[in-house]
Amino acid sequence: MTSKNWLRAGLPALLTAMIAVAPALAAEGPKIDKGDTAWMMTATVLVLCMTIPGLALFYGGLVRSKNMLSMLLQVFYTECIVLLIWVLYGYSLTFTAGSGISADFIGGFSRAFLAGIAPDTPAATFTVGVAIPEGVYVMFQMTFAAITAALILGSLAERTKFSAIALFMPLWITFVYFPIAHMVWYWSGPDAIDAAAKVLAAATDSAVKAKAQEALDAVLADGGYLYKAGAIDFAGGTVVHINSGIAGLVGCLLVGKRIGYGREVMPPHSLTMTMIGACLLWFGWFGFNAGSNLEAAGSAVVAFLNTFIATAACAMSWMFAEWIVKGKPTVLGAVSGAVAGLVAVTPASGFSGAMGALVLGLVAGVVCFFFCTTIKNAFKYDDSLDVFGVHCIGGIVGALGTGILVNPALGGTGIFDYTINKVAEYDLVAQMIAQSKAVVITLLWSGIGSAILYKIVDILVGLRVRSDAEREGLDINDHGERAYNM
Amino acid sequence: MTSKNWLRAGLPALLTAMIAVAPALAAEGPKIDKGDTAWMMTATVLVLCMTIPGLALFYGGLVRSKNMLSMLLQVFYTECIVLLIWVLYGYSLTFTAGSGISADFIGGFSRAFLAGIAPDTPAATFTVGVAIPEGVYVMFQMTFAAITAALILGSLAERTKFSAIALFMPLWITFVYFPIAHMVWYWSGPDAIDAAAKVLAAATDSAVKAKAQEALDAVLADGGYLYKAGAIDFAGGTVVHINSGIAGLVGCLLVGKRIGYGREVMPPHSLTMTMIGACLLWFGWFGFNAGSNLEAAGSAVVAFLNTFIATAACAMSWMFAEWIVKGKPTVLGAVSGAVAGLVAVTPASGFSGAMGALVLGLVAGVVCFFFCTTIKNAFKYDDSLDVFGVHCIGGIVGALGTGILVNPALGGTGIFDYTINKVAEYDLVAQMIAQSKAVVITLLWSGIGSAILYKIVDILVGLRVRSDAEREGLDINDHGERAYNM
Amino acid sequence: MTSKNWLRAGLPALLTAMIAVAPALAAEGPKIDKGDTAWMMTATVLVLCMTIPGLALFYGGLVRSKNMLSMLLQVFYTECIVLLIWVLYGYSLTFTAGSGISADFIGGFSRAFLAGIAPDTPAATFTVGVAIPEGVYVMFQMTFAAITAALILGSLAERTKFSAIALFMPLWITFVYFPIAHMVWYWSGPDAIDAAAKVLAAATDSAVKAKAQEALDAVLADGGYLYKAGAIDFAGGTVVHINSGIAGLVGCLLVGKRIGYGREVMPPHSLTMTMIGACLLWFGWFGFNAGSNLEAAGSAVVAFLNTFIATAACAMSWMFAEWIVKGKPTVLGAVSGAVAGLVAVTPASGFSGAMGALVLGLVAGVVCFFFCTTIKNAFKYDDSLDVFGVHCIGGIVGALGTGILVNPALGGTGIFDYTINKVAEYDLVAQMIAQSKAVVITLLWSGIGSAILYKIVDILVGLRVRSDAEREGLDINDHGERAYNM
Amino acid sequence: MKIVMAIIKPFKLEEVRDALTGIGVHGLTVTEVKGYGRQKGHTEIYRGAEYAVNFLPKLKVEVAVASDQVKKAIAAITGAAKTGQIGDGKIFVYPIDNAVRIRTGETDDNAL
Amino acid sequence: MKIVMAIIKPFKLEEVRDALTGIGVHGLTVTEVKGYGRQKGHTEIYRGAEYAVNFLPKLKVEVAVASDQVKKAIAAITGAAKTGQIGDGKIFVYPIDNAVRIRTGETDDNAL
Amino acid sequence: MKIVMAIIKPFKLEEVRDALTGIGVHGLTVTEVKGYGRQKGHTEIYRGAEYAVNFLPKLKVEVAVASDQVKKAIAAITGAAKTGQIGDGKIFVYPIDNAVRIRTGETDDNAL
Ligand SMILES: Nc1ncnc2c1ncn2[C@@H]1O[C@H](COP(=O)(O)OP(=O)(O)O)[C@@H](O)[C@H]1O
Ligand SMILES: Nc1ncnc2c1ncn2[C@@H]1O[C@H](COP(=O)(O)OP(=O)(O)O)[C@@H](O)[C@H]1O
Ligand SMILES: Nc1ncnc2c1ncn2[C@@H]1O[C@H](COP(=O)(O)OP(=O)(O)O)[C@@H](O)[C@H]1O
Repeated sequence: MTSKNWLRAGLPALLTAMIAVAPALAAEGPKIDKGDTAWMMTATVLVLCMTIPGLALFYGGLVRSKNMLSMLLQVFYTECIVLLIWVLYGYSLTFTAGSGISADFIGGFSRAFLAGIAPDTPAATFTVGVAIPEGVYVMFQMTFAAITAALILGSLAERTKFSAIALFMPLWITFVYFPIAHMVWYWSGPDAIDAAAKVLAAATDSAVKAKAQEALDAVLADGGYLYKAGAIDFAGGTVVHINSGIAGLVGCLLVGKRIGYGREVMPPHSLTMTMIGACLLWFGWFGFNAGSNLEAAGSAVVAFLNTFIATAACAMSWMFAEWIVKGKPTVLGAVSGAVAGLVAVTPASGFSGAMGALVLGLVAGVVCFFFCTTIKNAFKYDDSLDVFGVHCIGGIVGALGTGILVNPALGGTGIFDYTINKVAEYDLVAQMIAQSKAVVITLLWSGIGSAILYKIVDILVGLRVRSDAEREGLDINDHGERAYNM
Repeated sequence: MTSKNWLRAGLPALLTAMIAVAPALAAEGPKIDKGDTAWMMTATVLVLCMTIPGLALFYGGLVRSKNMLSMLLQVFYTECIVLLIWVLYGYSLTFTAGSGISADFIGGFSRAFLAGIAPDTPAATFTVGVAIPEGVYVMFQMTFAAITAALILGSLAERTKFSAIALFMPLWITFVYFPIAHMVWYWSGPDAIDAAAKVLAAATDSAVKAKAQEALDAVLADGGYLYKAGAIDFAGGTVVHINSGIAGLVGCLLVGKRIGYGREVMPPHSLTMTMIGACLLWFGWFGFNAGSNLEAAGSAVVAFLNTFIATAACAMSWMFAEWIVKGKPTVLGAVSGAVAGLVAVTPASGFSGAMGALVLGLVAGVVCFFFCTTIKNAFKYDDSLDVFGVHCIGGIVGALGTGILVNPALGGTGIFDYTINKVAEYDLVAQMIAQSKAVVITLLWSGIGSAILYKIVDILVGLRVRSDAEREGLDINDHGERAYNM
Repeated sequence: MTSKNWLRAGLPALLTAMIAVAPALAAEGPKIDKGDTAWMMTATVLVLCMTIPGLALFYGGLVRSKNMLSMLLQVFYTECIVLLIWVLYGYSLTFTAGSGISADFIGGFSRAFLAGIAPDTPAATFTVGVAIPEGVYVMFQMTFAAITAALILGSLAERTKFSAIALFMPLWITFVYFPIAHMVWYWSGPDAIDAAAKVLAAATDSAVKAKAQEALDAVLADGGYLYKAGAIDFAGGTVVHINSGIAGLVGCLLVGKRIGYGREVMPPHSLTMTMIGACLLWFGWFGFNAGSNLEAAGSAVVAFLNTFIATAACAMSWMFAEWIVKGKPTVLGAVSGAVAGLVAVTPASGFSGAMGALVLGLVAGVVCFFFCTTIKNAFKYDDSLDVFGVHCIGGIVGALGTGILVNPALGGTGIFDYTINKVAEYDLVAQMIAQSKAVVITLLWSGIGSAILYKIVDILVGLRVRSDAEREGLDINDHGERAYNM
Repeated sequence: MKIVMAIIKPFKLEEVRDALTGIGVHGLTVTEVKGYGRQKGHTEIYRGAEYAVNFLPKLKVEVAVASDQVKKAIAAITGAAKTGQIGDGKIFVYPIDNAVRIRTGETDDNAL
Repeated sequence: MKIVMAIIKPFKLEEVRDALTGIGVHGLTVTEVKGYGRQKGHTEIYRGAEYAVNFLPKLKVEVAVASDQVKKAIAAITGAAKTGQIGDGKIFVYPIDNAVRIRTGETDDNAL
Repeated sequence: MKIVMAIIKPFKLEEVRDALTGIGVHGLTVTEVKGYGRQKGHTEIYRGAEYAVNFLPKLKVEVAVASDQVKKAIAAITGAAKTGQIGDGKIFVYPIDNAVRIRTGETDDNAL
C-alpha cells in the first residue's frame, strides 16, 4: 500500500499509462499484504488465548475448587467442538450468501468443509482493494464463535451436567449464534459495492444507469438483516456479548439455583486464577477488537487504543464505586470492571474516539457494578458468574453507546459509505433506532432460541446433576478427577 | 510483494525496461518483507512460550507438589542452556554446510558464535526471492532445539538428579539433536536451486548444459541425509517429537521406576496448571507450525488452520474414547488429546488440507489414548508423563500421515519441486518409504545415542537421587525450596 | 520499503523522473508499513502482558498468601491509572516539545487528551522516511510508563496501605517518570534532522549555509537533556529500571521493615506463580526491547536476539553462582537471574552484538546475586522483593555496559549520526561520561523526588497499615477478600 | 469437663455450628480431616492410572463443654449433622483435666 | 473405649491403613500435621534469606477401638509405620467416654 | 502422662515452640485449624455477595508431657502465646494412657 500511494502521488507521469491498464488491474482483484496477514494470524491466536486459558481461568477461579475442572473442561470442550463445527458448516452458514427469504438470516453451504478455500483465496476487508487470505478470516471468526458459546458457561456453573453442556453447545451455536452473526456481519464487502458504485457513477445513458443502479442495489441487498438495518457492531457487542449474556440468564433460570445459594459461603476458590484469566482476556481482546479491523492499519490502532482506555476506565470506575459504596476496593471488582469495559467497548472500538472510549468505560463500570450487586440481589436469580450483569448489560451499554460515540463531532470515525466513498452524514436518531433494533432482536432471538434448546437438552439428557453429586463437586462426579492434590 | 505483483501485472509497458535491469535485480538477492519479519518475531516468542511457561506448567501440574519446582527448574534450565549452546555452535552445526562424508549428518563451524550475521543478513525461506533476517531464523530454530530437549524431562520426572539433567542436556542436544535436525532440515534453499535450475534451462549448448546440470546437482547434494531421501517434516514430527519421545523412553527405562509406582496414588498435584500449560502449548504451537513456513503468507495460514483443526479433533477423539471406555470424560484426557493432536499435525501442518488434518487428529487421539493407557500398563515402564505415548507415537502417526495427506488428491499441497518450479507428481509408495526411513533413522539415532549419553552421565554424576530424597521430594533436596507455602 | 529499494536499484531509467517529483515526495512525509504496524501492535500487547499478569504474578508469588491479592491489585491498579493519566496528559508531557528553560526536562500540553492524533498520523521511528501510526507509539510508550511505576511495588510489599499506593502512583508518574523519560527519549526524530542536514549539505552560499546550520542546530536542540548529553538507552535502563529501583529503595526505607523481618520465616507463597510471572516477563520483554526499535526490521531482530542471550546467560550465571556459593541451584535464583539479565540488556539490546550480550548477562548475574544476598543482608534494609538489587543495580550494570558494548569493535552497532547519515566514530570516554551522567541524574531525580512524594503521601493518608492488619494480611484488611479458598 | 469431638460431612458445618450456639456453646475448633470408613470412595482416573480413593474429606469439630452439657451437645450435633446416609460421621467424647483461656489465665468452665 | 492416635510419616499411610483393616478396624480419621522433634529439618534458601525449617510434614491417624483392641492396634501401626529411622513418630492412647454414630445414633462399640 | 493441647494465634507458633523447648520439651505436633469464638471475624465481599467469616485461622499445638510437667507447659504456652487481645486461644489438658515411639517401641516417658 505504501508503495502504491507513493507511486500514485509521486509519478504523475505514469498515471496516463495506469489508466490504460486499469481493467487488467481490476481483474486481478484485491491485494494481500503480508503485514495484514501477520497481524491477523497474531490476532487470531490472541483471541484463542482469551478463551483458553483466559476465560477458563477467569471463570474457574470463581467457582469452588470442587468444580474447578468441570469449568475448565466445559470451556475447553466448547472451544474444540465449536471450532470443528465451524469448519464443517458454521463458517459457511455465517459468511456466505443464503438463498430466498432466509438469506437475511442465514447463509448457505457453499463453503461447507471449507470447500474452495485455497491458501491464497482472498477475503475482503473494510478497505477497497485490500484483502487477507480467506483462511485467516475463517480462523479469526472461528475464535469468536467459540468464545461466545463459552461465555454462557458462567451462568450454568457448578450444577450443570457435562453431558448437557456437550449437547447444548452444538445446538446453540448452530441455531442461535450462526444466524445472529450472519444477520449482523454478513455483507458483500467493500470491493463489490465500490465496483458497482463506480459503474453507476460512470454510467451516462439512463438505461445503463438504471441497470447499474439495479446491480448496486443487488449488491447492497446481499447482506444480513441487521447489517442492512444500519446497525453497527465493530467486534461483537450484540453478536457476542448480548447474545451470550441473555442465553446465560435464561440458562440459569432454567437450571435453577445452586444448592445453598444465598445461604452458604461460596467464595471464589482462587482469585489468583481469576486475575490471570482477566489479564489474559484483556491481552487477547486486543486481537479481538483490533483484529476486527482485518488490517494492520491506523484504523486497527484506533480500536487497539480504545481497548486500552475503556477497559482501564471501567476497571477504575467499578473499583472506586465499590470502594465508596462497600468500603473496600476489591480485586474481583477491579477485574470485573475491566471485563465490563472490554465488553462495552467491543462494538465501539473501531468507531469511537479516545475520549469517547474513556467516558464509555466510566459509565459501563458504574452500570454493571450496580447490576451485579443491587439488581441481581433484588431478583435473586443465580447467574453464578454474572454473565448477564457483565456481558449482556455491558453489551447493551456498548451497543447503544456506539451509536452515540461514532459521531464524528464527538471524535468518532463516522460510518463509511462505500457507495459514495466517504464517511456518511451522522444521524443520531436513525442510528439509535438501528442500534436498538439490533439489541432487541438479539435479546429475543437468543433468549427464546436458547430457552427452547435448554428444554430439549433437559428432556434428552437432563440439565442438572444429582444433589449429592453437586454437594461433592462436579469434578469427582462428572470427570473422576480432582483439580488439586497438594 | 504486493507492489511487485502489481507492477508486473499492471505495467506491461515497463516490462521491457525491467528485463534490461534484470541482472542488477538478481545481484541484489532475495528481499526481506517487514510483514514476514514481524510474523517471524511473533512466531519465535510464541514458541518460547510453549516451553516456558507452557511445557513447564503442563509437566509441572502432573507431578506431585513436592517435585513441582524440580520440574520447573529442569525445563527452565534446559531452555537457557540449549539457547546458549545454540548461539555458540549449535546453529552453525545444524544449519551450515558440513564437510566431507559427515556433511549429510552434521554442519560446520562457519556460523559459530553467530559470526557473520549482520542485522540484515538474509536467510532463505521456501519461496524464491523471499528472505527473512538470518537473526530471526537463528532464534526461531533455537526455540525448537530447546523445546525438543525439554520434552524428554517428562519421562525422567520425580526421580532424576538435577545435576544429571544439567549434564545430560548439553550432551544430548549436541550429539543427538543437532545431527537429526541437520539431516532433516538442512538444504541449500530455494534461491540456489531455482538459480541453478534456471541456468540449466537456459543452457542450449550441451557442454554448458552438462556443467549446469553438475552445478544443479551440487546444489541439490548440499542438504541433510533425510532431506535428500525425500522425507518431509514441516515443523518437526521426526526432529522434535519422535526424537524426544524415544529419548524419553530410553531414559525412563534406564533411570528406573519411581518409588511406589503402581502401588501408591500419584495424582497430578494441579490439573489447573496442566490445563494452563496445555493451552499455552496450543497457543505457542501456532508459532511453531505456522512460523515454520517462514513467511506471513497463505501457506502459513494453511499450517495455522491445520493446527486448529487437528488439535481440536484429537482432543475430542481422546476425550470421547475415554468417555466410552472408562465412563468419564476427563480434563487430563482432553488436554492430552490436544497435545497429541498438535504433535501429529506438526509434520503435516503445511502439507495437509483441512479435512486431512481433521482425520489425522481423530486417528491420533485414539491411537495415543490406547498407547498411554493399555500398552503402557501392559509393559509397566514408568514413562512418568507419557512422553513416549504422546510424542513418539503421535509423532510417528504424524510422520506417516504426512506422507499420505500431502497428496493433492486428498486436499494436500503436494511437494514443491524447485527445479521445475511447480508441485511434483505425488507418489505414495516412494513418499511412505521416505517417511518411514526418517522415522526409523530418528528412532535409532536418538534411541542409541541417548542410551550412551545416559550411561555416561550415570557414571559421572549418577542419574538418580537417593531414595529418601525421592520420598521427601526433589524440591527440598535438589533446590532447597518448596513450591507452595500457603 | 522492499519495493522502494527495488525501484531505486532496478529502474535507473526512472530516476530522472523521480528527481522531478521529489518535492511532491518530500511533502508527503514518511511512510507507514503495515509490517511495522503489525509488529508494534504485537509489541505493545507483549509489554502489557509483562505487567499484568507477568509482574503481578512474579511479585505475587513471592509474598505470603495473605498478601497475594494486595500485590495483584496494586499492580493492576497501577497499570490502569498510569494508562489513563498517560492519555490525559502524560504522553504529551513526555513526548512533545516543552517551552523555555524547562524544555530540556518536560514537554508541553499540545497532545493532552491525545488531541490531534488521527488514525494515520505518523510518528517517527529511527529510520529516515519510515513512520508508524502515532496511536501505536502512544500505546507502546504507555505500557512502559505503567510497568516502571509497578516495579516499585516490590519494595513496598506486604505492609503499605492500598490508599497510599493509590495516591502515590499518580504523583510519582507525573513528577518523576514523565520528566526522566522526556530527558532521555524525547528528540525531534530522524526525518527532521535528516531534512535539516540535507538542506545544510545542499547549501552553497555562506549566508544560506549559516541559516541552514542554525536550523539544524535548532532541530538538534529540540530534545531532552540526557538525550542531548549523548546518553544512549535503547529500551529503558535508566528510565525504567534505575528509576524504579531507586524509588523502591527509598520507599522501603521510609515505610520501614515488615513486622518479623529477619526473625520470622517469610517464604514465597507460590514459586509456581513466580515462575509463571518470570516467564511472562521474558515473553513480553521481547516486545519491550525489540519493539523499542519501532520497526520490524533487522535492527529489531538484533534487540530480540540480545534479549534471548543476555537473559539466558544471566539466569545461568546467577544459578551457578548460587549453586557454588550456597550449595543448591534454586528456582528463585534462576528466575531472578533471568530478570536481572533482562534488566541489564534493556539499554543495550539494540546496540550490543550477540557475544557482548552474553558477557553482559554473565556479569549482571553475579553482580546482582551478590547484591541481593550479601550486600542486602549487610545493610538489613527490607527491600521485600529486591527491586533495588535487581532493577537498580542491574540497570546500572546495563547502562554502563551499553556504553562499552555499543563499540563496533566489540560487535556493537555504534551510534548512528543522522546529520552525516552514518555511524559515528566511537569514543569510549565520552560515551561512559554520558552514560554515567544519565545514571547519576536518574538516581538523584528519582531518589529525591520519590522521597518527597512518599512524605506527602504519608502526611495525607499514611503509608503503613496498622500492625494487626499487617499480621492478618492486607488481603482481608484492605480488600475484604482472600486469594485462596481451597 | 469434656471435649465432644465430631467427625462430620463438610457441608454440615454451618448447621452444626448453629445448633451448638443454640445450646449456649460459644466456641469451637474445626479441622479438615480425611475419613476412612464404610462410606465408599470414588475412583479417580489420570490417563492410564485408576485410583480408588477411600479417604473422603470430613471436618472434625471439637468443642469443650462442661460435663453436664455433653448430652445436649451430642444431641445438637447429631440433629444437625445427620443426613441419614452412610458417612454421616461419629462423635467421640473424652475427658479433659483442665481448660485455660490464654488471654486471661481463667481456668475450667470460665475458660470456655 | 480408646482412641489410638499415631503421628506417622506421610508415605506410610496406606500401609498403616492396611495393617489396621487387617485386624478388623473399619474406620479411621487422618489429619495433616507438622511435627517438631528430634528429626532434623532442612534449610530453605530464598534469594538472600536462609531458613531452617524444623516442622516436618506428618500425618496424624486417629482410630477409635474397643479397649481390648488397643494392643493389637498399636502393634499393627508400629509394624507398618516403622522405617527404623528417626522421625518415625509416636503413638498416644487416650480414653473416650463414649462414641456415637451420627447416622443411626448407635453408641459405644456399635458406633465403630 | 498428659497431652497439653493449645489453640493459638498462628504467628505465635515460633515463640510457643521456643518457650516449650526452653522447659525441656523435645517434640510437638501442630495442626492448622479454624476457630470460632468470641473473636469477631471479618466480612468478605465478592461482587454482590457479602459473607461474614467467623472461622479464623488458628494453630493447634499438641504436646505430650509427663504429668508433673503439665503446669510448666501451660505456663510456657500462656506466656508465649498471650497478646492480651481477644482470640488468644485456649489450652486443654487431657490424660493419655500410654505413649509409644514407633521407631524403637519405647513406651511412656521414654517415648517422648
Ligand atoms: N474407628 C474409627 N475411628 C476414628 N474415626 C472413625 C472410625 N470409624 C469411622 N470414623 C470416621 O467416621 C467417618 C464416617 O464413617 P463411615 O463408616 O464412613 O460411616 P458412618 O459414619 O455412617 O458409620 C469416617 O470417614 C471416619 O472419618
Ligand atoms: N512430646 C511430643 N508431643 C507431641 N508430639 C510429639 C512429641 N514428640 C514427638 N512428637 C511427634 O512425633 C514426631 C516424630 O518425633 P521425632 O522426635 O522427630 O522422632 P522419633 O519419633 O523417632 O522419636 C514429631 O515430628 C512430632 O510430630
Ligand atoms: N468451647 C470451645 N471448644 C473448643 N475450642 C474453643 C472453644 N472456645 C474457644 N475455642 C477456640 O479458642 C479460640 C479462641 O477463642 P475466642 O473465644 O475467640 O477468644 P479467647 O481465647 O480470647 O477467649 C477459638 O477460635 C476456638 O478455636
